[in-house]
Amino acid sequence: MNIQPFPLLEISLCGYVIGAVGALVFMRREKLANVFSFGVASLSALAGLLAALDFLSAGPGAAVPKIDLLPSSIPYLQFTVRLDPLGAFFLLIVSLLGLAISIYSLGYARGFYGRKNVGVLGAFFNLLLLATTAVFLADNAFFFLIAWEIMALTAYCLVSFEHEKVETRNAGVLFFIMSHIGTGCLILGFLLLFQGTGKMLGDYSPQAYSFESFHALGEKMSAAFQNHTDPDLLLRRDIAFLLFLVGFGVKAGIVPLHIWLPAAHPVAPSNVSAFMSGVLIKTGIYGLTRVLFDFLGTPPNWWGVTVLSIGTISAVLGVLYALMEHDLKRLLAYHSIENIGIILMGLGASLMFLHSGHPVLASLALIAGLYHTINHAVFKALLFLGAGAVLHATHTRNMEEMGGLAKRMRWTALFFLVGAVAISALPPLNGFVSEWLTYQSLLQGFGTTTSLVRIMFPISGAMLALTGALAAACFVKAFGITFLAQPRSEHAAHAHEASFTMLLGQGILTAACVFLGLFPAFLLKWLDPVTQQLSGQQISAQLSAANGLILSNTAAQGGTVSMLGLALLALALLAAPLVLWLLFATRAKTRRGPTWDCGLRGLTPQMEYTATGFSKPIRMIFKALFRPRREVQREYDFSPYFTTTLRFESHVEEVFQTRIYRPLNRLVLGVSRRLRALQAGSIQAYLIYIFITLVLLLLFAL
Amino acid sequence: MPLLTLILIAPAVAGLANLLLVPRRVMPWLNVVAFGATLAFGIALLRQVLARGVVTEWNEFLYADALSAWMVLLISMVSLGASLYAGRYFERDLANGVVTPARVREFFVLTPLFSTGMFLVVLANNLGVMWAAVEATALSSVLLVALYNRKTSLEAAWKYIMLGSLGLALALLGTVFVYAAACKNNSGPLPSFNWSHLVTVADQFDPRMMKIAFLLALIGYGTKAGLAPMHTWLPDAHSEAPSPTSAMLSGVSLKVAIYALLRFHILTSACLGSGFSRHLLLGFGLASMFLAPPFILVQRNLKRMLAYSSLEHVGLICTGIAMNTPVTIFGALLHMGYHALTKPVLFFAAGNIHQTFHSLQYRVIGPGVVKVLPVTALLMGLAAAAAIGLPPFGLFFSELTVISGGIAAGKVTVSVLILIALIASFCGVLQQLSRILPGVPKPEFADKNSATQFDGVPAMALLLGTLLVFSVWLPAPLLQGIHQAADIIGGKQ
Amino acid sequence: MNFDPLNILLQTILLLLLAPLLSGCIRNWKAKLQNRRGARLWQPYSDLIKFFRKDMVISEHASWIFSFAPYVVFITALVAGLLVPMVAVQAPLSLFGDVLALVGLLALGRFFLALGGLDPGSAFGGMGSSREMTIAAVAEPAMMLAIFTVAISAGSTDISHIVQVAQSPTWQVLNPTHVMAFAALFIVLLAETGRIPVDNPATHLELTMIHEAMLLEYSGRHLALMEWGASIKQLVLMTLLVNIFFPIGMATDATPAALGIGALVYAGKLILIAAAVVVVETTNAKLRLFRVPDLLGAAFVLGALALLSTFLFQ
Amino acid sequence: MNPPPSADIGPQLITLMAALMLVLQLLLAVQPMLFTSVRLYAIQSLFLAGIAGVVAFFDNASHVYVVAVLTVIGKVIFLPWLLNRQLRRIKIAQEVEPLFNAPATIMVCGGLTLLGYLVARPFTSLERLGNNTLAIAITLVLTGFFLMFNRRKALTQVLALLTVENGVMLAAIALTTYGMPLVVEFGIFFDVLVAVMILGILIYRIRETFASMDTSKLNQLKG
Repeated sequence: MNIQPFPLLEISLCGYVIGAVGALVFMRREKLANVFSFGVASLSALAGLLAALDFLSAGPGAAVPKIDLLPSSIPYLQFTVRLDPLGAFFLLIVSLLGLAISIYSLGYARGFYGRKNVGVLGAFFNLLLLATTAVFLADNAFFFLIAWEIMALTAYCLVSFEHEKVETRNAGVLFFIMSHIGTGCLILGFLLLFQGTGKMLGDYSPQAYSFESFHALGEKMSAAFQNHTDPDLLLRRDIAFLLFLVGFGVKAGIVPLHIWLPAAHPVAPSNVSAFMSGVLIKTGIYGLTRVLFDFLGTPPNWWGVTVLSIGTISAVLGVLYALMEHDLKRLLAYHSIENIGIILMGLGASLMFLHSGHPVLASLALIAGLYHTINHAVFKALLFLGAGAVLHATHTRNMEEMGGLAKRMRWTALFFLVGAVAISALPPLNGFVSEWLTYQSLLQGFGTTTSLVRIMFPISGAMLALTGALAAACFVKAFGITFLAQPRSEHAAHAHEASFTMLLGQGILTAACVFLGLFPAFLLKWLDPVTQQLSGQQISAQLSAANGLILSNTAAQGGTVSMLGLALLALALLAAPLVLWLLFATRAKTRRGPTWDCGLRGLTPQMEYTATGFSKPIRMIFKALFRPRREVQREYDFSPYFTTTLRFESHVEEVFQTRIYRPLNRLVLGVSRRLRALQAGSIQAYLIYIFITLVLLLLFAL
Repeated sequence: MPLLTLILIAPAVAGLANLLLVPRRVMPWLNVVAFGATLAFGIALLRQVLARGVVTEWNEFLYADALSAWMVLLISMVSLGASLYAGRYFERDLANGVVTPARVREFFVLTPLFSTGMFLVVLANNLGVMWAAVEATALSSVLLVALYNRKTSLEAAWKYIMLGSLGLALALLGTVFVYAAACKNNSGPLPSFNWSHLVTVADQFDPRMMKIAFLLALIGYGTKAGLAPMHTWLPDAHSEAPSPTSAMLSGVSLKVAIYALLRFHILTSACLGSGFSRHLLLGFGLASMFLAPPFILVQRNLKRMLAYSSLEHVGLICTGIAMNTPVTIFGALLHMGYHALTKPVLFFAAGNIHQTFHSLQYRVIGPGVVKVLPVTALLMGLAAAAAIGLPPFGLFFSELTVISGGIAAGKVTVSVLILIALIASFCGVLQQLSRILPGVPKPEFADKNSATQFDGVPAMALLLGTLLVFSVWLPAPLLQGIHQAADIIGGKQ
Repeated sequence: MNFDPLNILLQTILLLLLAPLLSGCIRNWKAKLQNRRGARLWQPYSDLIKFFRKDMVISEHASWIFSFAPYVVFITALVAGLLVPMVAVQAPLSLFGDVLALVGLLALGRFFLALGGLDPGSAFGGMGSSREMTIAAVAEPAMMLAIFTVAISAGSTDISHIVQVAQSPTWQVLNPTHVMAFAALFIVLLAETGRIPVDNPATHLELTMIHEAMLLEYSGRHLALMEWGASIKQLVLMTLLVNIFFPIGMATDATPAALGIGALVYAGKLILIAAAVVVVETTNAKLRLFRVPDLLGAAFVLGALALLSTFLFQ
Repeated sequence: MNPPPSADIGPQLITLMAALMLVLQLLLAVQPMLFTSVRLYAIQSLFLAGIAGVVAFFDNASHVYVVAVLTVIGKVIFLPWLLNRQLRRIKIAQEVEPLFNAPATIMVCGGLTLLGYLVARPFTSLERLGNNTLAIAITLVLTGFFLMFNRRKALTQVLALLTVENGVMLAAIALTTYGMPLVVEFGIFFDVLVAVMILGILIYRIRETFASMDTSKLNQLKG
């Protein structure tokens, strides 16, 4: 494959535009709009995918193409697009998911025929893809912010696509407000850098906003950091770090800035939630990586520690809250928080290694983070698509009303199972690979320093283990309650398999999960340019032994693992049960019978274990965090022993919601209401305001 | 070709014609034609200004530099949109029986006069005449505010005229002080009270008097420009006036007042050389920016909310100018333009909503405007996105330009404050509009759709389209013009 | 690190054969300790064969997962077994997976076990799965901490390598780090293999079951595979425990003599650890479900202390 | 310039009349009868015209006569007539209870006068005609302003506004030799006239709709 990336890239960008416009043009004819917009979207995504692969497979040191999309008349602003390794890697993610999700949407959007305008959906979807791609390719902070805001805007419109529900509207607003506050922090952060570059270059030209000059500034700052000169610059750097952490953290959904995420993802159409959870929140990761590794220079230690701890906390809390959910999509949304946490663990560790001067380890940790980024993108999108198919079939998000779908939606069940195994970080799928890398980097981290902070590594490792185990529990619940046993409602009983395109979309992602799990070497190779760019190392060779079949730790004899080998071996070992069967069981017959019902007259769905019940032990163990409330109302006729109706309610408290955000909101509104009294309506008062101003100014002028 | 004269005459003629002979159906079109003409003249004027620096007529009684040309363009554009919108708007009002034909004629007579006044403000050379013109705009617009003759509209008009003319009295005193400061050291009558003359000799003025003068002008014209805390008339007038008038008030009349203030600002900083006027502007600008968001957040009336958002933007413009670097001033002027193109659209949409739902209260309107008036809701959404500063609309660029310029000039605190205020108002407007635009309409409105859903669309589309085009691409002469204007304000001429 | 099919075959057979015996021993000794005669040592073998011979009843509510789970459980346990060195220092498959992979494989087995418990739609199965996953969730971090301690002091996650390092003279067995890590891992072992005080393998009351509750619907060869997988898992964990912390006498080369000694020593070590388990089981009562986390919490603390002490004693 | 022989009389006259203007202003501030207020305003304007005349005479600046004449026609004759007509139409003679009662009003006005002098002090050297004219002018502006929010009746507020106007004119005359350019004077003059007419219209409409002229009833628009 020897095609230049840029024609392809332009094709894909233009494609998105065409798709959006076409969707609006054909708005009135929904079938056409659907096929056109999502068809074009998938083709453009394919082009983007090829471009990214082409660039990454060219290896490190490939020329970094760069063009201006539009002329600009605003000072400082340039619409420059650049394809550098990091950008290309994320371009790979967005295009891969864009492809799968667009194909899926071809079938999914049919569900909106007659209810909603598919054209609008398609148009905004294309725009979202375009904006996200632009975010990954922008080479000028001003342009980056524009793309960033357009992305937020389109995402807002897509989240509130089904705006008839109040829940949806509020979720959309919450998302947009949070995201905008984040953007504010980003603007400030970039402005700080901009000031620095301006000083450095001597003039405030558009150049001062370009990413190269930021990079140059970063080197200057590292120099200052090493020689302990220019404290002012370093202070500004620290402030910038915090601003970026908050700004990108909001988008990535780190605890405690995550509250928009479980609100917005469930209410959006499932293909959109898939994209948001798969790619949109990754833009936060992209930003952090870009800024921390490319712009800000050698980090002080506390950055890494902060990021690592935030990651750990987010991971644990995310999965804990996920366990408490029985709304399928909310559950998945909380898992996004968890996985973002895991990614941040990798990045944080990498920062600490950069600080202590272990570039190889830093690259290892970075690779772990980025690998988990693409993994999470793939399997979380897969899961959301599966949830969408289920939603499509049962018209409910409440797991308690599902069940028995594995028989009715065989393929969806299979795909969802793969996703569940992957996200629970179980071998032989991709989730395990990236977490293995994370573990390895954390373990080796212990030796890199003698300071007390190194205890962070194993502790967060243990927390990672906790997270993994809880995630497994959560997905046993999610898959088991949703797909297994008897249907718990009419809808579930009459569920039907999803359409072909929807299955195809999920199939692609499933294949990706398996591929990334069994053949990590390819991705590691493609990550070489990225690590080369960000930490100056290429370690794919050290990481993969036996020409890529075996994944090995960078240290000598540090431990190796081979998903492919284990998988093959497992297949081979199937011989054992076979032999035993031949030996003893050839004459054993199999019949189907009812489940043991303790002698009652047959089991009813009411007797099954519920999602809430499933997570009860964990709720009890962590009750300090959840503060579960339960209300039991029983009505009885003559004696409490003969209850006629029993109503049971149990709630779990979202600490940050109730302890931070609600009070804050109340405060702001209260203050505003007080201020409202200024505009009391009496002209006398208004005159007095002016009078006082006049008098004060006159006195001030004397 | 006496451009300036034509610019002044065209609307005046239209107004008189409307007063005397024209049948009602024709009146709006007459205005449209007139303002189309002024727009054309304005463009021509811009070319001349770029060619010759300044254009003067009637031996320097009329005077136009890049700044004036820019303002002329804005005024014509907004007035054009307003007249385009007003036709159908008042037909529906007449149908609803909320106005009498006489009042409608009053509107179509006063509006051109209003604009004429504004044109005179930006074209007059003599500061006294400029003052008189500002007063004229106030007087012509107050009757427009009172047009509906409801209790509330009369109240609004009363507050507007009282505060307005009081402020203008102070502004007049300020003008007098300038005059005095000017003829401090040359005995005998001043050769001329023309700005073009004053600005050349400003450095010989009496500084103490200039200070007082600027203070008075600041409060005076600031009242007209709706700077906090003199802004109190603004939400009332904007919410009670007929929507086209609200559009013009918020779209240009505020900025014309700022223009007048700027002329004083230039003189003062030329005279004092210190940051005296800048600091005051900065203070008032920031005050306005921070006063607006809370009111937006707990607002219950659509048009009042829009008015407060105008307060926010006026504050930003002042702050940008006060930061006094070429870039910030450029950004502020750009912001002036973009805001002038955006706000009217919102007010037009509000007008449609008002006429369909017969109220501006959120709780009466309820959710689901998009189902009742799809087109209006769509355009309003776009305009709102622009107004709260989202790309690809220009206000995002201008705001970011102002802030970046501020940072570049090392004014970090101010830039941060601006950003915070902008975010706050963003949250407010978003939260408020999401209460009415999306969703399912109340049953009593559910059937109300489609009959009038395309009314006012041409006007909105015109302004919004212009905004979008100029957001992504500013034609070179315009760009150069704005830069020149920025230099004038920055005192580089 | 060579890849030798023979090794694999041998160890597979060893695992398959040894596992039932081990659980037989434990049962038998327990009975003895409680003054019962108890079943014969090789009772498990005949159980397994019986199960294989029997017909199967599969719940009509169950889906393909139900029949798929037993194979996964069995195979994962087996593969995991191939990752740990038993008699010889060099585990046959250490190249394919380290201790993390081992944990992962066991988790995979548990995952499907729990799904299998949920599939027939009986409340007992669900209850069992829920409890199993909960306990695993609490046990896993403790286990990881303990393993990390060893892995860090050995500088590798490769089990064979750990064992080699552990054999080197510089490694002191009674170093507090290792003692605490061992204690932690032992507690986890009890939890993972469903032993008193965490779970009672011999209970007949569904409400107190954990592991058995999930198997309630299984019969015939599926049940056999499940039981067998469980006992293999138990063998693997015990082996891991003893060989990491007491690597004495393990064969470093493939000479018959070394292997013989290795085998003997290994048997001895297994007997000891099994005895320990038996003692614990007979001297303790089963804990309430919500007391279990406290026990595992203690394990976690031990693990953490172990880490801190490596930190202190370096 | 070389002042004419009787230059010292002119300033004295001016100062005197200015002082009288201030006195009238204070009277205006305290007394409640509306007709009287209008009359007081008329007299005040008359003094203003007088000052203009004096300036014109002593500085033999012919065009300031025009100003004087305009003032007489407009502010002494026309506006009072207009206001009286309004009053007769509305048929209310008395101002309701003001924000500050009479003594407080006097106190405040005193303070404002002080402020006026403070502001004007630096410029005493600049004004050629009478020493305190500027101070008085500023005081007029301030007190007029104060009067505006001290009273509630729409018409009194208009009157107050007009006195502010007078103050401004006085300042114009006092500060600037020969007053402002004629064109400006004209502009200002006609603006004031139009303003008052429009105010008249508004007051009329308000009375029609509210059946009252009490502006404190105009408080529907809040927030």
